[in-house]
Amino acid sequence: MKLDIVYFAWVRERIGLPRETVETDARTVRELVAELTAREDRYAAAFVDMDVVKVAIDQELVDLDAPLADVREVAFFPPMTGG
Amino acid sequence: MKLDIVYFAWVRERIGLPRETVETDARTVRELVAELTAREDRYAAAFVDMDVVKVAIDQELVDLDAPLADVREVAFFPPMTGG
Amino acid sequence: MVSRVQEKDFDVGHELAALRGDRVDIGALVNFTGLVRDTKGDLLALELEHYPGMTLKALQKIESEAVARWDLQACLIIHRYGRLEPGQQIMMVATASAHRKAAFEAADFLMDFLKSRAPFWKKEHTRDGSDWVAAKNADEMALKRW
Amino acid sequence: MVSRVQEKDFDVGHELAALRGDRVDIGALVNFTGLVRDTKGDLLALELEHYPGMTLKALQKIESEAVARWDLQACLIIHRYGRLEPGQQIMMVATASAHRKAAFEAADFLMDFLKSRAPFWKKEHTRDGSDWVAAKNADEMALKRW
Repeated sequence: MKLDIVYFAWVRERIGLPRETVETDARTVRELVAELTAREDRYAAAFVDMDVVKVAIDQELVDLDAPLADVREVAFFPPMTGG
Repeated sequence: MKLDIVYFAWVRERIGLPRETVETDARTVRELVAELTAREDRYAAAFVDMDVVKVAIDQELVDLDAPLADVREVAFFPPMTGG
Repeated sequence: MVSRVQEKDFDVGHELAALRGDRVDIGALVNFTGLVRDTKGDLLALELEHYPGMTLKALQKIESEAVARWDLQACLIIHRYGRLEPGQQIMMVATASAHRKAAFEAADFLMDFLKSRAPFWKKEHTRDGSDWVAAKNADEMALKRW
Repeated sequence: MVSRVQEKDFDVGHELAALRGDRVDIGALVNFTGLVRDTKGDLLALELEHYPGMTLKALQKIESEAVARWDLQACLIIHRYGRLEPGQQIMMVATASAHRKAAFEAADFLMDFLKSRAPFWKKEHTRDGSDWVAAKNADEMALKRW
Protein backbone atom coordinates (compact mmCIF):
# COMPACT_ATOMS: atom_id res chain seq x y z
CA MET A 1 0.00 0.00 0.00
CA LYS A 2 0.96 3.66 -0.40
CA LEU A 3 1.43 5.68 2.76
CA ASP A 4 2.12 9.41 3.33
CA ILE A 5 4.71 9.96 6.02
CA VAL A 6 5.49 13.33 7.58
CA TYR A 7 8.41 14.23 9.84
CA PHE A 8 8.94 17.13 12.23
CA ALA A 9 11.74 18.85 14.16
CA TRP A 10 14.92 16.79 14.56
CA VAL A 11 13.27 13.68 13.12
CA ARG A 12 12.70 15.68 9.94
CA GLU A 13 16.27 16.98 10.00
CA ARG A 14 17.80 13.52 10.42
CA ILE A 15 15.71 12.01 7.66
CA GLY A 16 16.33 15.03 5.48
CA LEU A 17 12.85 15.68 4.20
CA PRO A 18 9.51 16.84 5.61
CA ARG A 19 7.21 14.46 3.75
CA GLU A 20 7.30 11.42 1.47
CA THR A 21 5.06 8.71 0.13
CA VAL A 22 6.29 5.15 0.64
CA GLU A 23 5.16 1.79 -0.68
CA THR A 24 4.99 -0.62 2.25
CA ASP A 25 3.45 -3.86 3.49
CA ALA A 26 3.99 -2.97 7.17
CA ARG A 27 0.96 -3.85 9.27
CA THR A 28 1.89 -1.71 12.29
CA VAL A 29 3.87 1.43 13.02
CA ARG A 30 6.53 -0.79 14.60
CA GLU A 31 6.91 -2.77 11.37
CA LEU A 32 7.09 0.44 9.35
CA VAL A 33 9.86 1.79 11.59
CA ALA A 34 11.81 -1.49 11.22
CA GLU A 35 11.36 -1.42 7.44
CA LEU A 36 12.58 2.19 7.11
CA THR A 37 15.43 1.65 9.57
CA ALA A 38 16.68 -1.27 7.44
CA ARG A 39 16.38 0.80 4.30
CA GLU A 40 18.85 3.68 4.95
CA ASP A 41 21.12 5.07 7.66
CA ARG A 42 19.24 8.37 7.92
CA TYR A 43 16.10 6.50 9.05
CA ALA A 44 18.17 4.44 11.49
CA ALA A 45 19.54 7.73 12.90
CA ALA A 46 16.07 9.19 13.34
CA PHE A 47 14.56 6.05 14.84
CA VAL A 48 17.54 4.92 16.97
CA ASP A 49 15.59 5.50 20.20
CA MET A 50 11.88 5.05 19.65
CA ASP A 51 11.24 5.87 23.32
CA VAL A 52 11.71 9.53 22.38
CA VAL A 53 9.91 9.50 19.04
CA LYS A 54 6.17 10.10 19.03
CA VAL A 55 3.81 8.82 16.37
CA ALA A 56 0.50 10.13 15.08
CA ILE A 57 -1.79 8.34 12.69
CA ASP A 58 -4.17 10.58 10.80
CA GLN A 59 -3.33 13.38 13.26
CA GLU A 60 -4.02 11.39 16.44
CA LEU A 61 -1.27 10.24 18.81
CA VAL A 62 -0.88 6.41 18.79
CA ASP A 63 1.62 3.87 20.08
CA LEU A 64 3.99 1.69 18.08
CA ASP A 65 1.58 -1.22 17.85
CA ALA A 66 -1.12 0.81 16.12
CA PRO A 67 -2.28 -0.94 12.91
CA LEU A 68 -1.72 0.78 9.56
CA ALA A 69 -4.79 -0.57 7.76
CA ASP A 70 -6.80 2.25 6.11
CA VAL A 71 -4.34 4.84 7.31
CA ARG A 72 -3.63 7.86 5.14
CA GLU A 73 -0.92 9.74 7.02
CA VAL A 74 1.67 8.69 9.57
CA ALA A 75 3.70 11.34 11.42
CA PHE A 76 6.94 10.93 13.36
CA PHE A 77 8.24 13.66 15.68
CA PRO A 78 10.03 14.33 19.01
CA PRO A 79 8.10 15.01 22.23
CA MET A 80 6.26 18.30 21.87
CA THR A 81 7.74 21.48 23.34
CA GLY A 82 5.07 24.10 22.73
CA GLY A 83 3.55 26.50 25.23
CA MET B 1 -6.91 60.99 75.10
CA LYS B 2 -8.28 61.98 71.69
CA LEU B 3 -8.71 59.23 69.14
CA ASP B 4 -9.75 59.32 65.48
CA ILE B 5 -12.16 56.52 64.63
CA VAL B 6 -13.17 55.56 61.07
CA TYR B 7 -15.97 53.22 60.02
CA PHE B 8 -16.60 51.39 56.75
CA ALA B 9 -19.39 49.54 54.93
CA TRP B 10 -22.31 48.44 57.15
CA VAL B 11 -20.46 49.41 60.32
CA ARG B 12 -20.37 52.96 58.95
CA GLU B 13 -24.05 52.79 57.97
CA ARG B 14 -25.15 51.56 61.41
CA ILE B 15 -23.13 54.18 63.25
CA GLY B 16 -24.27 56.83 60.80
CA LEU B 17 -20.97 58.55 60.11
CA PRO B 18 -17.69 57.74 58.41
CA ARG B 19 -15.31 59.34 60.89
CA GLU B 20 -15.27 60.97 64.30
CA THR B 21 -12.86 62.02 67.03
CA VAL B 22 -13.65 60.72 70.51
CA GLU B 23 -12.27 61.48 73.94
CA THR B 24 -11.61 58.18 75.72
CA ASP B 25 -9.64 56.51 78.50
CA ALA B 26 -9.98 53.04 76.97
CA ARG B 27 -6.70 51.12 77.14
CA THR B 28 -7.60 48.48 74.54
CA VAL B 29 -9.85 48.15 71.49
CA ARG B 30 -12.12 45.93 73.58
CA GLU B 31 -12.56 48.66 76.19
CA LEU B 32 -13.23 51.24 73.46
CA VAL B 33 -15.95 49.03 71.95
CA ALA B 34 -17.56 48.57 75.40
CA GLU B 35 -17.44 52.31 76.02
CA LEU B 36 -19.05 53.19 72.66
CA THR B 37 -21.63 50.40 72.95
CA ALA B 38 -22.73 51.79 76.33
CA ARG B 39 -22.92 55.30 74.89
CA GLU B 40 -25.61 54.94 72.17
CA ASP B 41 -27.78 52.31 70.48
CA ARG B 42 -26.24 52.89 67.05
CA TYR B 43 -22.85 51.75 68.39
CA ALA B 44 -24.48 48.78 70.09
CA ALA B 45 -26.07 47.88 66.72
CA ALA B 46 -22.74 48.07 64.90
CA PHE B 47 -20.77 46.16 67.54
CA VAL B 48 -23.44 43.58 68.47
CA ASP B 49 -21.30 40.73 67.11
CA MET B 50 -17.62 41.56 67.33
CA ASP B 51 -16.77 38.18 65.74
CA VAL B 52 -17.70 39.75 62.41
CA VAL B 53 -16.19 43.18 62.94
CA LYS B 54 -12.56 43.70 62.04
CA VAL B 55 -10.30 46.30 63.61
CA ALA B 56 -7.26 48.14 62.29
CA ILE B 57 -4.99 50.38 64.32
CA ASP B 58 -3.04 52.91 62.29
CA GLN B 59 -3.97 50.93 59.14
CA GLU B 60 -2.81 47.53 60.41
CA LEU B 61 -5.21 44.70 61.32
CA VAL B 62 -5.19 43.95 65.04
CA ASP B 63 -7.30 41.97 67.51
CA LEU B 64 -9.57 43.26 70.26
CA ASP B 65 -6.88 43.17 72.92
CA ALA B 66 -4.58 45.52 71.06
CA PRO B 67 -3.50 48.45 73.28
CA LEU B 68 -4.51 51.98 72.32
CA ALA B 69 -1.47 53.80 73.72
CA ASP B 70 0.11 56.14 71.13
CA VAL B 71 -2.55 55.23 68.58
CA ARG B 72 -3.72 57.85 66.11
CA GLU B 73 -6.48 56.09 64.13
CA VAL B 74 -8.73 53.13 64.90
CA ALA B 75 -10.86 51.62 62.13
CA PHE B 76 -13.88 49.31 62.41
CA PHE B 77 -15.24 47.42 59.41
CA PRO B 78 -16.81 44.13 58.24
CA PRO B 79 -14.70 41.30 56.77
CA MET B 80 -13.26 42.46 53.46
CA THR B 81 -14.94 41.50 50.21
CA GLY B 82 -12.63 42.87 47.53
CA GLY B 83 -11.14 41.06 44.57
CA MET C 1 5.76 48.45 43.86
CA VAL C 2 3.42 49.62 41.15
CA SER C 3 0.08 48.58 42.62
CA ARG C 4 -2.65 51.18 42.70
CA VAL C 5 -6.23 51.97 43.61
CA GLN C 6 -8.34 54.02 41.25
CA GLU C 7 -11.88 54.92 40.33
CA LYS C 8 -11.34 54.87 36.57
CA ASP C 9 -11.17 51.76 34.40
CA PHE C 10 -7.88 50.13 33.36
CA ASP C 11 -6.72 48.58 30.08
CA VAL C 12 -5.38 45.06 30.71
CA GLY C 13 -3.43 44.91 27.45
CA HIS C 14 -1.77 48.23 28.18
CA GLU C 15 -0.90 47.21 31.76
CA LEU C 16 0.60 43.88 30.68
CA ALA C 17 2.65 45.57 27.95
CA ALA C 18 3.98 48.12 30.46
CA LEU C 19 4.83 45.32 32.90
CA ARG C 20 6.79 43.44 30.22
CA GLY C 21 8.45 46.50 28.74
CA ASP C 22 11.30 45.24 26.57
CA ARG C 23 12.49 42.70 29.12
CA VAL C 24 13.69 39.35 27.81
CA ASP C 25 13.86 37.53 31.15
CA ILE C 26 10.11 36.92 31.48
CA GLY C 27 8.87 33.57 30.22
CA ALA C 28 5.43 33.53 31.83
CA LEU C 29 2.88 36.25 32.38
CA VAL C 30 -0.32 35.48 34.29
CA ASN C 31 -3.20 37.88 34.58
CA PHE C 32 -6.42 37.67 36.54
CA THR C 33 -9.23 40.14 35.89
CA GLY C 34 -12.27 40.30 38.15
CA LEU C 35 -15.52 41.44 36.54
CA VAL C 36 -18.90 42.54 37.89
CA ARG C 37 -21.13 39.50 37.43
CA ASP C 38 -24.90 39.72 37.36
CA THR C 39 -25.82 36.37 38.91
CA LYS C 40 -29.61 36.64 38.92
CA GLY C 41 -30.25 39.19 36.21
CA ASP C 42 -31.30 41.84 38.73
CA LEU C 43 -28.05 43.67 39.43
CA LEU C 44 -28.04 47.38 38.70
CA ALA C 45 -24.57 48.16 40.04
CA LEU C 46 -21.86 47.17 42.44
CA GLU C 47 -20.55 49.84 44.77
CA LEU C 48 -17.00 49.46 45.95
CA GLU C 49 -15.90 51.20 49.12
CA HIS C 50 -12.35 51.15 50.41
CA TYR C 51 -10.24 52.51 53.27
CA PRO C 52 -7.98 54.98 51.47
CA GLY C 53 -5.41 55.30 54.24
CA MET C 54 -4.93 51.54 54.45
CA THR C 55 -5.52 50.21 50.95
CA LEU C 56 -2.16 50.89 49.32
CA LYS C 57 -0.33 49.73 52.43
CA ALA C 58 -2.27 46.45 52.35
CA LEU C 59 -1.69 45.94 48.61
CA GLN C 60 2.03 46.62 48.98
CA LYS C 61 2.23 44.17 51.88
CA ILE C 62 0.54 41.46 49.81
CA GLU C 63 2.84 42.22 46.86
CA SER C 64 5.99 42.10 49.03
CA GLU C 65 4.88 38.77 50.42
CA ALA C 66 4.44 37.36 46.89
CA VAL C 67 7.80 38.72 45.74
CA ALA C 68 9.47 37.15 48.81
CA ARG C 69 7.92 33.74 48.16
CA TRP C 70 8.24 33.40 44.39
CA ASP C 71 10.87 34.36 41.90
CA LEU C 72 8.95 37.13 40.16
CA GLN C 73 10.24 39.59 37.59
CA ALA C 74 7.25 41.85 38.16
CA CYS C 75 3.92 41.93 39.91
CA LEU C 76 0.98 44.31 39.78
CA ILE C 77 -2.35 44.84 41.52
CA ILE C 78 -4.94 47.36 40.33
CA HIS C 79 -8.21 47.66 42.23
CA ARG C 80 -11.06 50.02 41.46
CA TYR C 81 -13.54 51.66 43.81
CA GLY C 82 -16.80 53.49 43.21
CA ARG C 83 -19.86 52.47 41.24
CA LEU C 84 -19.42 49.66 38.68
CA GLU C 85 -21.96 48.17 36.33
CA PRO C 86 -22.40 44.50 35.30
CA GLY C 87 -19.65 43.40 32.91
CA GLN C 88 -17.21 46.09 34.05
CA GLN C 89 -13.75 45.40 35.38
CA ILE C 90 -13.28 45.45 39.17
CA MET C 91 -9.61 44.63 39.56
CA MET C 92 -6.65 42.82 38.04
CA VAL C 93 -3.47 41.18 39.21
CA ALA C 94 -0.54 40.31 36.98
CA THR C 95 2.56 38.28 37.75
CA ALA C 96 5.63 37.85 35.56
CA SER C 97 8.22 35.15 36.11
CA ALA C 98 10.80 33.11 34.25
CA HIS C 99 8.61 30.09 34.87
CA ARG C 100 4.96 29.27 34.51
CA LYS C 101 4.45 27.61 37.90
CA ALA C 102 5.70 30.62 39.87
CA ALA C 103 3.56 33.04 37.85
CA PHE C 104 0.39 30.95 38.31
CA GLU C 105 0.93 30.31 42.01
CA ALA C 106 1.79 33.91 42.80
CA ALA C 107 -1.30 35.20 40.97
CA ASP C 108 -3.50 32.74 42.86
CA PHE C 109 -1.83 33.79 46.13
CA LEU C 110 -2.30 37.51 45.41
CA MET C 111 -6.00 36.92 44.77
CA ASP C 112 -6.49 34.94 47.97
CA PHE C 113 -4.90 37.64 50.10
CA LEU C 114 -6.49 40.48 48.23
CA LYS C 115 -9.96 39.05 48.89
CA SER C 116 -9.55 38.80 52.64
CA ARG C 117 -6.80 41.25 53.59
CA ALA C 118 -7.26 44.33 51.44
CA PRO C 119 -9.82 46.82 52.81
CA PHE C 120 -12.49 46.73 50.08
CA TRP C 121 -16.20 46.17 50.55
CA LYS C 122 -18.82 45.51 47.91
CA LYS C 123 -22.43 46.60 48.06
CA GLU C 124 -24.91 45.23 45.55
CA HIS C 125 -27.65 47.48 44.23
CA THR C 126 -30.39 45.31 42.76
CA ARG C 127 -33.90 46.06 41.56
CA ASP C 128 -35.16 44.87 44.96
CA GLY C 129 -32.81 46.93 47.11
CA SER C 130 -29.23 47.21 48.26
CA ASP C 131 -27.11 45.01 50.46
CA TRP C 132 -23.50 44.45 51.41
CA VAL C 133 -21.87 41.35 49.96
CA ALA C 134 -21.13 38.91 52.78
CA ALA C 135 -17.60 37.59 53.15
CA LYS C 136 -17.31 33.90 52.38
CA ASN C 137 -15.90 31.60 54.99
CA ALA C 138 -14.17 29.79 52.12
CA ASP C 139 -12.20 32.96 51.32
CA GLU C 140 -10.75 33.11 54.82
CA MET C 141 -10.03 29.36 54.69
CA ALA C 142 -8.24 29.79 51.36
CA LEU C 143 -5.48 31.75 53.10
CA LYS C 144 -4.40 28.61 54.94
CA ARG C 145 -3.25 27.07 51.66
CA TRP C 146 -0.19 29.32 51.64
CA MET D 1 -14.03 26.79 19.63
CA VAL D 2 -12.09 29.90 18.77
CA SER D 3 -8.53 28.64 19.21
CA ARG D 4 -6.09 29.36 16.44
CA VAL D 5 -2.54 28.98 15.16
CA GLN D 6 -0.87 31.90 13.46
CA GLU D 7 2.47 33.33 12.45
CA LYS D 8 1.61 36.93 13.32
CA ASP D 9 1.57 38.44 16.80
CA PHE D 10 -1.60 38.82 18.87
CA ASP D 11 -2.88 41.59 21.14
CA VAL D 12 -3.78 40.17 24.56
CA GLY D 13 -5.98 43.11 25.54
CA HIS D 14 -7.92 42.86 22.29
CA GLU D 15 -8.36 39.09 22.64
CA LEU D 16 -9.61 39.34 26.23
CA ALA D 17 -12.04 42.12 25.31
CA ALA D 18 -13.40 40.01 22.44
CA LEU D 19 -13.74 37.01 24.74
CA ARG D 20 -15.72 39.07 27.28
CA GLY D 21 -17.81 40.93 24.74
CA ASP D 22 -20.69 42.49 26.65
CA ARG D 23 -21.37 39.39 28.73
CA VAL D 24 -22.33 39.91 32.36
CA ASP D 25 -22.03 36.28 33.48
CA ILE D 26 -18.23 36.25 33.69
CA GLY D 27 -16.76 36.95 37.11
CA ALA D 28 -13.21 35.75 36.53
CA LEU D 29 -10.92 36.00 33.55
CA VAL D 30 -7.50 34.32 33.65
CA ASN D 31 -4.87 34.81 30.99
CA PHE D 32 -1.49 33.18 30.54
CA THR D 33 0.98 34.58 28.02
CA GLY D 34 4.17 32.72 27.14
CA LEU D 35 7.14 34.86 26.06
CA VAL D 36 10.48 34.10 24.43
CA ARG D 37 12.97 34.19 27.30
CA ASP D 38 16.67 34.69 26.78
CA THR D 39 18.07 32.63 29.66
CA LYS D 40 21.79 33.07 29.10
CA GLY D 41 21.93 36.27 27.09
CA ASP D 42 22.92 34.42 23.90
CA LEU D 43 19.58 33.76 22.25
CA LEU D 44 19.13 35.17 18.76
CA ALA D 45 15.72 33.66 18.03
CA LEU D 46 13.34 30.84 18.75
CA GLU D 47 11.97 28.95 15.78
CA LEU D 48 8.59 27.34 16.22
CA GLU D 49 7.60 24.47 13.98
CA HIS D 50 4.19 22.81 14.08
CA TYR D 51 2.21 20.07 12.36
CA PRO D 52 -0.43 22.07 10.49
CA GLY D 53 -2.78 19.15 9.85
CA MET D 54 -2.86 18.19 13.51
CA THR D 55 -2.43 21.42 15.48
CA LEU D 56 -5.97 22.77 15.43
CA LYS D 57 -7.40 19.31 16.09
CA ALA D 58 -5.14 18.99 19.13
CA LEU D 59 -6.00 22.47 20.44
CA GLN D 60 -9.71 21.85 20.02
CA LYS D 61 -9.42 18.53 21.85
CA ILE D 62 -7.63 20.23 24.76
CA GLU D 63 -10.25 22.99 24.81
CA SER D 64 -13.16 20.52 24.77
CA GLU D 65 -11.61 18.65 27.66
CA ALA D 66 -11.32 21.87 29.69
CA VAL D 67 -14.90 22.89 28.88
CA ALA D 68 -16.12 19.43 29.95
CA ARG D 69 -14.30 19.58 33.27
CA TRP D 70 -14.89 23.16 34.38
CA ASP D 71 -17.83 25.50 34.18
CA LEU D 72 -16.36 27.92 31.66
CA GLN D 73 -18.09 30.78 29.88
CA ALA D 74 -15.32 30.97 27.29
CA CYS D 75 -11.89 29.62 26.59
CA LEU D 76 -9.23 30.50 24.03
CA ILE D 77 -5.84 29.25 22.89
CA ILE D 78 -3.64 31.17 20.44
CA HIS D 79 -0.26 29.71 19.49
CA ARG D 80 2.25 31.23 17.09
CA TYR D 81 4.73 29.49 14.81
CA GLY D 82 7.74 30.75 12.85
CA ARG D 83 10.69 32.82 14.00
CA LEU D 84 10.34 34.73 17.26
CA GLU D 85 12.81 37.01 18.99
CA PRO D 86 13.53 37.37 22.73
CA GLY D 87 10.73 39.20 24.52
CA GLN D 88 8.12 38.34 21.87
CA GLN D 89 4.87 36.55 22.58
CA ILE D 90 4.72 32.81 21.81
CA MET D 91 1.21 31.90 22.86
CA MET D 92 -1.66 32.71 25.17
CA VAL D 93 -4.55 30.95 26.82
CA ALA D 94 -7.56 32.64 28.37
CA THR D 95 -10.35 31.18 30.46
CA ALA D 96 -13.54 32.89 31.59
CA SER D 97 -15.77 31.58 34.34
CA ALA D 98 -18.28 32.74 36.92
CA HIS D 99 -15.74 31.79 39.56
CA ARG D 100 -12.07 32.36 40.12
CA LYS D 101 -11.10 28.79 41.01
CA ALA D 102 -12.48 27.32 37.79
CA ALA D 103 -10.78 29.97 35.65
CA PHE D 104 -7.39 29.46 37.32
CA GLU D 105 -7.54 25.68 37.26
CA ALA D 106 -8.70 25.48 33.66
CA ALA D 107 -5.93 27.85 32.49
CA ASP D 108 -3.33 25.77 34.32
CA PHE D 109 -4.81 22.59 32.80
CA LEU D 110 -4.81 24.06 29.27
CA MET D 111 -1.13 24.96 29.64
CA ASP D 112 -0.16 21.51 30.90
CA PHE D 113 -1.84 19.77 27.98
CA LEU D 114 -0.72 22.31 25.44
CA LYS D 115 2.92 21.77 26.40
CA SER D 116 2.88 18.01 25.95
CA ARG D 117 -0.01 17.27 23.59
CA ALA D 118 -0.06 20.00 20.96
CA PRO D 119 2.33 19.41 18.04
CA PHE D 120 4.76 22.32 18.45
CA TRP D 121 8.54 22.15 18.58
CA LYS D 122 10.97 24.87 19.55
CA LYS D 123 14.45 25.31 18.13
CA GLU D 124 16.83 27.76 19.77
CA HIS D 125 19.19 29.77 17.60
CA THR D 126 22.01 31.06 19.79
CA ARG D 127 25.31 32.74 18.99
CA ASP D 128 26.96 29.34 19.37
CA GLY D 129 24.62 27.39 17.12
CA SER D 130 21.15 25.93 16.92
CA ASP D 131 19.46 23.15 18.82
CA TRP D 132 16.01 21.74 19.49
CA VAL D 133 14.58 22.40 22.94
CA ALA D 134 14.35 19.11 24.83
CA ALA D 135 11.02 18.12 26.33
CA LYS D 136 11.06 18.17 30.12
CA ASN D 137 10.12 15.04 31.98
CA ALA D 138 8.33 17.30 34.46
CA ASP D 139 5.99 18.48 31.69
CA GLU D 140 4.84 14.94 30.98
CA MET D 141 4.49 14.27 34.72
CA ALA D 142 2.39 17.42 35.11
CA LEU D 143 -0.40 15.80 33.09
CA LYS D 144 -0.99 13.29 35.87
CA ARG D 145 -2.24 16.08 38.12
CA TRP D 146 -5.49 16.20 36.19
